[in-house]
Amino acid sequence: MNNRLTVRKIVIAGVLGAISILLGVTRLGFIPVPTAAGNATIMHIPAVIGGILEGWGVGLVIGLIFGVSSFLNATVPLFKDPLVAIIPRLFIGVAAYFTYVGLKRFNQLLAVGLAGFIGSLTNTVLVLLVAVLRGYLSSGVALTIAVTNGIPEAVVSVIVTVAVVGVWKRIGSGRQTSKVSRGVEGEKLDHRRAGD
Amino acid sequence: MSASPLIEVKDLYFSYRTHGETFPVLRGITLRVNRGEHVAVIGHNGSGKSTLAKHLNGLLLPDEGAVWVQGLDTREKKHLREIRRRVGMVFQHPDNQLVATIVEEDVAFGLENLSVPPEEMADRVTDALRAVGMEDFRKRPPHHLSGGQKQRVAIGGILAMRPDCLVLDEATSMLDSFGRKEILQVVRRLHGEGIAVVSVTHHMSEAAEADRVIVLEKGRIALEGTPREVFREREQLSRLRLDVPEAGRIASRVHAGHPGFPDDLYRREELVEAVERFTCGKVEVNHG
Amino acid sequence: MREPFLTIRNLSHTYMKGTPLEHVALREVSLEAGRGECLAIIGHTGSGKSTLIQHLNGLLLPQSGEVTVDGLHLSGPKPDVKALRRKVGLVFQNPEDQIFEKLVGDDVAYGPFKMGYPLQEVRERVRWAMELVGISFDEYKDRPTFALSGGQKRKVALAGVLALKPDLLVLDEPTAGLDPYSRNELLNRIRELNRKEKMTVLFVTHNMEEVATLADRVCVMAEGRVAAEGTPREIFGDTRLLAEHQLGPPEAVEILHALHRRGHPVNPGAYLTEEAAGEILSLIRERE
Amino acid sequence: MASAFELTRNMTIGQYIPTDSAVHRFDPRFKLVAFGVLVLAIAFCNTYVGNLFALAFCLALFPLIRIPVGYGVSGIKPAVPFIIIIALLQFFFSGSIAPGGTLHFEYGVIRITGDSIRLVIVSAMRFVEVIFLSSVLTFSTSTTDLTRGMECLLSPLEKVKFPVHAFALVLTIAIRFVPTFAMEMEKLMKAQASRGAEFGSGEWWRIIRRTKDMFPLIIPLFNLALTRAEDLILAMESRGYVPGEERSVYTRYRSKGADWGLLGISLALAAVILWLP
Repeated sequence: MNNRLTVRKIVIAGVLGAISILLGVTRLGFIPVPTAAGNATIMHIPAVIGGILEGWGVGLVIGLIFGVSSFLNATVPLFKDPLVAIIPRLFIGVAAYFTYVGLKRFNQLLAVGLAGFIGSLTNTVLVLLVAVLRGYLSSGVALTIAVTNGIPEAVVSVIVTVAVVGVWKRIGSGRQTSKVSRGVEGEKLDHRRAGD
Repeated sequence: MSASPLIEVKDLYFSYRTHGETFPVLRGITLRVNRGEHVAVIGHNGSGKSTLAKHLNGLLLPDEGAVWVQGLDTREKKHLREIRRRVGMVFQHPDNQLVATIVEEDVAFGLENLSVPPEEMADRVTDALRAVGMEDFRKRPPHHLSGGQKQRVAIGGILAMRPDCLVLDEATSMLDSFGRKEILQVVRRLHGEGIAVVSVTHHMSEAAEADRVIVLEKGRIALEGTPREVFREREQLSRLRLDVPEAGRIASRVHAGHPGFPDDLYRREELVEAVERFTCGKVEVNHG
Repeated sequence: MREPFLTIRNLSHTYMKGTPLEHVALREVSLEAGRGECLAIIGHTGSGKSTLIQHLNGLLLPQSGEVTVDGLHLSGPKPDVKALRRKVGLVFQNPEDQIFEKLVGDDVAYGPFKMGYPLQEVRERVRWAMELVGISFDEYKDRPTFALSGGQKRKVALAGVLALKPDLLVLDEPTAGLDPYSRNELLNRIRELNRKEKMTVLFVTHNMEEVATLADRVCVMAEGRVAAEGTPREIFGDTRLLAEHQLGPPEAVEILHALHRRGHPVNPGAYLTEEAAGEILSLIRERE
Repeated sequence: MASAFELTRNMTIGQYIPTDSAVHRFDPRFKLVAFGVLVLAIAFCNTYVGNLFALAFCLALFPLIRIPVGYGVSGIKPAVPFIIIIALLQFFFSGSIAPGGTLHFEYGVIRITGDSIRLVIVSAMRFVEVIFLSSVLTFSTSTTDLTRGMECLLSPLEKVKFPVHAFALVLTIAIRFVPTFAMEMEKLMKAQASRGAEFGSGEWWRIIRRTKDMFPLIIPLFNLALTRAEDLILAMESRGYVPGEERSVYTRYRSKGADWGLLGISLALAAVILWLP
């Protein structure tokens, strides 16, 4: 992927940035799974997806939008500190991009999944790191949050990233027959490989 | 009219490529659009009409053949901005073509791209908004507007660039009948002021208002001529899964019951006039 | 006396009550629909149509007034929304946007699975629904959804709602944005659902051609009120009503209205092509 | 439950309230700089007096932008539980970070020192101050002005090949599409609910299952956004946009004396905050 500025990059960064803001200002950005916070956020996923689809620059800009909007909308005091809210978020999409590019020649889907995982962990780890450096949290608390919050969130991120990018890039995966086809006997199933 | 055409398309071939497969879409299109002319392009889904429209201002470039806008070849990158200024395009989805967060900024977007000096921009934005009847909405955000109003803003953004030709790529298909009327009125007026219009449409009544109709089928021109010449070919049209305007259907039924009545009327006004002629004419005879 | 299938009495709804952004969407609306009827609701954006239909599926609950669907009252303190959603299928505008499964069969099966039916039952429902909208179950169930055309996607989305086997089907702008061919096909399918499967159909539309082909009865809404109600013939025949609410009637009606304005004694409510032609013929013959 | 779907109407992106106060009319570039200066000063202020002073003038800003203080203060309501939780965490566990001052209490990892108590109070105050400040900024400046203002401020970076304009355009597009996507999202939620969807049900420990429950919303939302992006790309190209090329700018800001005054005052305030004992 070359790093020339294109209209496509600008627009994709814009619409994914919009989703990131939207997820932040509504409660849709949270999936109720067990974490220390009571739910996992998916607000960083647009940055991951932007990084995978259009490169690290786009990932970085979406991360910036996510950071600024989480700074402006923060109800958690931690994120009312611009250093905590913004700086770590810049690296989400960048990390996702390099993970994806590094692994995509082995297996597209694996690369996308791991990009989702690494992108999400980048968010957790860097936010907590800056929070500790800025003196909001002790390292013990940070480590606990990293494990209890970061891991489930990264799992959620993998699932969502794979689903969205899989559909968009038409990377074939999993079942090629629908659930209603199962157990249907004597029927020839029409297998049409998705994508490649 | 026979002088240099506004747009000239010659032997245009184009294929889409996705996932290693090639789908030919346009296969040898040759046409001209003259200054101030209104051309309608019709054809069912997949006939290639939108793809053709996107060639007219260099959004897509021909695989073979060429497209010239007033002599400028769309394949030459240095001409692209000038070509796009001369040939403006309005798309189908009203929501997906406005860029800015307030109406006036959106209208100015194209001017900014042309590096128009700021002092001049304000006037051109005002003029364009007035031309599409949206001056009262100048400071509004786009999501407060109806579909028809958004399309008018989109047209305004193009008018501000002072184009020679307006390409409408199914610009009314997402609108309700009211919104459609708004747009058609604006377009009719612009055409009256000398701007050429190319409208890609599903609405046969819109096509009936054009100077010339081009029917596409599988990437080739299947029929071309005045609305009357084209809509007369009923069998071929129905084979292409295309309709005749309702006015035309009514006229032919009247013709069937009363052979003296013309069966090749396609505009509402034409039909109404003809009925007037038939009834009033007789009235005069009766009195005389 | 037989109870009507759907009864709405004095229904009012205000958005964001008690805030500066308060907005009254429905004012004392009363409406009835008999079992097996096809009712069209027309009116402008902001006339309250979509607020009204959301009450039919429990997405909004009555703030005041009553809604009863097939004996199920929705005005009580704890209405059975789940039971209601089995009775009423709601198809939103551009329903193809809501498709999310990779394979057609899975997407259509989503609703029935959520309702907790066993696999066998789900499969039968999916087959039934897909065949109803004209998409072969065997051929399409394992196709990827992204490979479908716009018209097919809309049918799949419709099948996804039909698979719940609703007694009442509510559609918001069912054919908006479709090409004429897909539009006609979809309208025919909906008509079959209504006539053959005896499904009660209620649809919101801006498109008067749609009203003309489908509806038994029309309800015109304006500013949150029911402004008029009647058969399509009565509504289209009312020149003043159409002008007042800026409803663009079918082209045939517009032609007849134009003749009517010029003093010809035609019935402007004759909205079918043959009827309109008949009106004109008798006009011409009368003068002979 | 009915109101669960009313997304668009409750959404606050850009909380601009056009009361047309003097602050509203300041040049957005200067407002942004003043905001930045003050936020930074607050972020580095560790004293009680400094923070009390900052809190006082933040509150005083609300009458200045003609918005009732009560309304402005209500903005921190949703944050209160978090402030308390964080304060408690810091109270018990931050002794190791701020070991200075008298040691009041120690038991295992729990260590309460004079400094840690100050840290708790000061960071809660800082938080409240920044909330007030950003409310004042967003109440008095439209998102369009904010974006344009930022673009102007960053424009010197064009010289080092940083694509400032493209960045501003990304922001504009993002802001432009938030309400559109919110409406689409509302429609999606309703449509899927009609098909029997329930979001976030099932056993709490089944992460995969609960995530997949959100698919009917998330996947169409991303698809919609990416599909719309394709259209928008064409529309922008067709209007002659070429990234990185010379363009002119429609909205121009001209600084007035008052704007420089604003900057001066905020610098003075920042100095006071930092130098107070």
